[in-house]
Amino acid sequence: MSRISEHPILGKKEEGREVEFTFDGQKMKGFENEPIAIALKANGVMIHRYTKKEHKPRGLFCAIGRCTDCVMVVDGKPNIRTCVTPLKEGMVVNTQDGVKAVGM
Amino acid sequence: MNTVVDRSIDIGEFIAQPDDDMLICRCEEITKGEIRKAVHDGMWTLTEIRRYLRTGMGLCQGQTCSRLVKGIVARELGVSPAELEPATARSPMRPTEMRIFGTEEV
Amino acid sequence: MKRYEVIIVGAGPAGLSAAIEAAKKGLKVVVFDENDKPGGQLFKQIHKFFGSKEHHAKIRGYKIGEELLKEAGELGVEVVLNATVVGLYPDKEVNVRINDEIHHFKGDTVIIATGASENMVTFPGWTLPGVIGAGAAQTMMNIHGIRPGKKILMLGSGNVGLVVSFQLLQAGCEVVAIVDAAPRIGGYGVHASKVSRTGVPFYLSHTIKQVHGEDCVTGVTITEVDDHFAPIPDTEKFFEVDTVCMAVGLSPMSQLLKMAGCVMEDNPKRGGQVPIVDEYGETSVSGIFAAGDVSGIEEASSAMIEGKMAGVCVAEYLGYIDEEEKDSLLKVFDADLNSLRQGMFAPKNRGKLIESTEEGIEISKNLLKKGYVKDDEIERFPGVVHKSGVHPVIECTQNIPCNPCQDACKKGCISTGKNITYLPFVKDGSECINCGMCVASCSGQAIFLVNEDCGDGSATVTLPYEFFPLPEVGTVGFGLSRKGEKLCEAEVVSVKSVGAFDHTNLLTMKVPKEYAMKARFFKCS
Amino acid sequence: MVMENKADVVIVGAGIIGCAISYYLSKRGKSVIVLEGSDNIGNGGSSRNGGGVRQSGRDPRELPLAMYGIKELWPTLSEELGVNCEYHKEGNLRLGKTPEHLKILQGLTDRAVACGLDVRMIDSDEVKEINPYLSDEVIGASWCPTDGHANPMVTTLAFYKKAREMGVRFITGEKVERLRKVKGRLRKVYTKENEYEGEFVVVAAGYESREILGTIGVDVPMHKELCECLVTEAEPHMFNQMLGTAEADFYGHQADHGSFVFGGMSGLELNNKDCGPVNSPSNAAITAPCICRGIMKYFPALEDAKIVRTWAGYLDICQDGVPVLGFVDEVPGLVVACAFSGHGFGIAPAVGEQLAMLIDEGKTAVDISGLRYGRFKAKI
Repeated sequence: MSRISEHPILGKKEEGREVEFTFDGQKMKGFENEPIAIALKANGVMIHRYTKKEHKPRGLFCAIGRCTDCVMVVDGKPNIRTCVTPLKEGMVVNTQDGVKAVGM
Repeated sequence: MNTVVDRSIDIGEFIAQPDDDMLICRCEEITKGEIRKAVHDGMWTLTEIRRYLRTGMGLCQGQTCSRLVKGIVARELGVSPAELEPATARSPMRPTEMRIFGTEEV
Repeated sequence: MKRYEVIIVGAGPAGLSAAIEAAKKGLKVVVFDENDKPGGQLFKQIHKFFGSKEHHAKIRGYKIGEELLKEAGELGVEVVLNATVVGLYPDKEVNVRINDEIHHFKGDTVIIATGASENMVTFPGWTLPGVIGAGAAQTMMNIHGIRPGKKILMLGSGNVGLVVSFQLLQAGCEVVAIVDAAPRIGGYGVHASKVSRTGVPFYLSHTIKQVHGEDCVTGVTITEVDDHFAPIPDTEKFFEVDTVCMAVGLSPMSQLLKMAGCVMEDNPKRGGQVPIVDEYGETSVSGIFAAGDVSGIEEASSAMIEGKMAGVCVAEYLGYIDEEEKDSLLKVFDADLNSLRQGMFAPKNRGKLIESTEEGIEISKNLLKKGYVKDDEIERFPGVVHKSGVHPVIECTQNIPCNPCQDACKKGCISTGKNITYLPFVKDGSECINCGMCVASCSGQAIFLVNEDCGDGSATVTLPYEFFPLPEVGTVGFGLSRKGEKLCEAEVVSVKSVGAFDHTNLLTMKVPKEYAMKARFFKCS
Repeated sequence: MVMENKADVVIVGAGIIGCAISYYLSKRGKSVIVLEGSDNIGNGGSSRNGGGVRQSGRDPRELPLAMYGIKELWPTLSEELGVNCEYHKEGNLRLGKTPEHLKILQGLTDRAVACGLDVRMIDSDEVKEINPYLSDEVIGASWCPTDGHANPMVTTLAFYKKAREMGVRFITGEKVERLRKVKGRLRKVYTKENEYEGEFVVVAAGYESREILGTIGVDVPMHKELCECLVTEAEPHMFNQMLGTAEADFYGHQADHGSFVFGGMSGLELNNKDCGPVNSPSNAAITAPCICRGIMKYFPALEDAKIVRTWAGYLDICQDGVPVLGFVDEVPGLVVACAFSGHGFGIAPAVGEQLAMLIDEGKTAVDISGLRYGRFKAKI
């Protein structure tokens, strides 16, 4: 488990409500309003997308919405910066392939 | 800057390097070799490189690669990176949906 | 169109400080920030800051952020979050995305305090998932409470690389190595030492040859480089890691200023593209100011002072204070800023090899190369003294502008002398009462309380300990050297955690007396 | 080494027009020097336009050039220059939503047909067949199947690259201050530090041509207007047509890259505040949002497309809306190519090729007589 249950300086983190979302059709759990990328990380997901030209895997890189490497298809919309987009109940998150969802 | 630059000055031949396949612009997937080659095609400014190859024109608008591209172009031209004028900054500073960009509160 | 007297872009240390100062003078202030939380990078800074009282020394970054926010709120500053400034147009028109709309605002003045973005370097495999920026690591663990990885290699030995490495350890990650192509450690020696003593090795004059993995990082190979940064054959070392973290410097995020038509320059000393500003931050466009990292990479502490300066200038620009008042305020801020810009890490010394301290003591070469001061080198520094009974041993060996230790000791045992950058020393004839305040207040975690001879063949060493789990009294483990190597058996004899220590626990271990001046960390067996 | 500052032809301006002329001249064996005032090749309208390669909607005086270019030059241009210019000849739709719109479109269509262009009015069903992503509110369009688009930045730089390879000397940061006649013929071009000499001097410097030509007593009646463009993130491929509307709300296309490039104006341009230098004007805060609204009226499907960049550029608008091209009788040696009025990109290869021919042979294959300098007269 990669979540830090208790931190020596920051103590225990106040988490939001636990919500369910799907990643590539698979049900996963995360905390409401945390970035989608963090919920994915907690579930062990590393690959967010494959690039258009070279079809190479990419994941979280800057984590603050600047580099746009972590974009995915969220609720059908491509190029969503998952590191700054809050997770909501029932969200449908898909690995992005080029500019579409994988398999689309 | 406006300094007089004769684009026919000899900057030497393009010589392949072992790391030419290194990806530099992560968004548009442009390699070091493509950037170096573009310099030999006559693209001597960062603006020309960007228009010719699309480096820094992807989703992140050059946040990650502009400094790297600058270094490569400067080395190829034999000048200091500080001499190269960076490409213009353009709004919007973050990708913005058309629906939102078109909804104004003046 | 809605108009503000001052629009501030960025609610980090510079922006908030500017807002506070301007609001104090009666201006109507708005601060826009694209993030959902204010404070910029301050909330990721969980270490104690350097400096003196005026610079919020020995306070952790995130607490400074909380203080600034509280003060701004009390003064009626409007902080608008999730507000992305998409453009700065002619006539100081600011377009801001708020929710699903673009709002147009005009500012009589505008202060740009957008901070910096991280630099990156390339190596084969640098685009693989698992290669991340140091800022990303901080965001993940200190904001979102998640570990960036299990086993991590850090590239970069500047303060960011060192501080983030320590934070990774605090978050429960393993840091397998800190690597830097430079021949010397770039950050403060004390930051390096606190990482080193936990056992993290430093590889200076090394670079990443390749990051391995198909879908994500599975390992990394580093190689030694020569004076021209060319790889030396047959010096490769492999580490099995799942994460590679890059901390290779910052660049000013100055795009808005460029868009607004401010005259810019490429200034390597300031970290890249910066606006040309006067000494108080006004750009070439009248009424547009820049403060903090956006006008030159420095520390959060200096960003806060630059912010205050811009706030005062804006107040004068709009007639809320007269020039005389402005000048007298700026004089104070100038002095604060100058005291921060002293010492061997001052901006003016960037890139210089400094071989001896201001006191004329030779700097530890091992510290610069390996991250720790060797046993035979430590004795030459003024804070390292031998006395009977418990006494402080101050392993502060570089001139940095910092003095909380001298304020911490109620008995007046410690002094930095007349200059804030001088190395602290233990005053003759002073009496240590073993209260531990000096240990907890040292932002560099460089002070230890040592009883070199307890009379039974043992010694005790009290050290700052900011990790979980906190060992209990009676735990037997090992005393580690400054390099992080097992030296001897050690037993925890006391663990103190009081509010005044602010999460810096004081762990006292008992070691054989020959290790009193050698054992500097405790590790459970 | 002191370079000889003499050539057969000196061209002022390294936009797509200057670059194209230099390439075709060099193909004809002429030596050429191109002087560019800014630091970048193609820094004006050449890299700021929407990329249309159109014949429809053109004035009859410039239509022959447009048709010639599309027939003879564009299809093989990428191959010829060795760079993919992303040319697509898959039609231009000019859209209408109201009967008034259709009236405007019908007028344009009638005029083009009279000049021999294959363009016709189509109904909403046919529009949907060509481009299924358009709003249901579109009731008709004019359709010119041989129109298209290309990448203006790359095309400009491709002409430059090829011309440079062939020996054309390009000098950037070399702002021309003055032209001078020597012994009855325009020969000399002065910059701040240097002078250049040619048998012919071509002025192709966009709006700045006016000031430069003024130094030799030639005045082209034109003004500048700020036009803006925006580009979205890459999207899945949708269509290859060039698009416009009867009311000129926007124009644009989807590039090979996947991004949409659209241009337009706010309507306040004529009297808007000066947005700064010709080579790097700033955007007006209200224009790009206005273009977005224009697009969404016709393309609701694009409302979630994210805009990554906007930019502005000046159009060099001629009094009568068509360029000034060719010799100026009263100043032997002078060739003018300016005042393209916002539609120079599509005809650039044809202009380059024909002006090179004019300089070399004294005549053109395509009739450009309606575009000559001497055409401007008072209204009564």
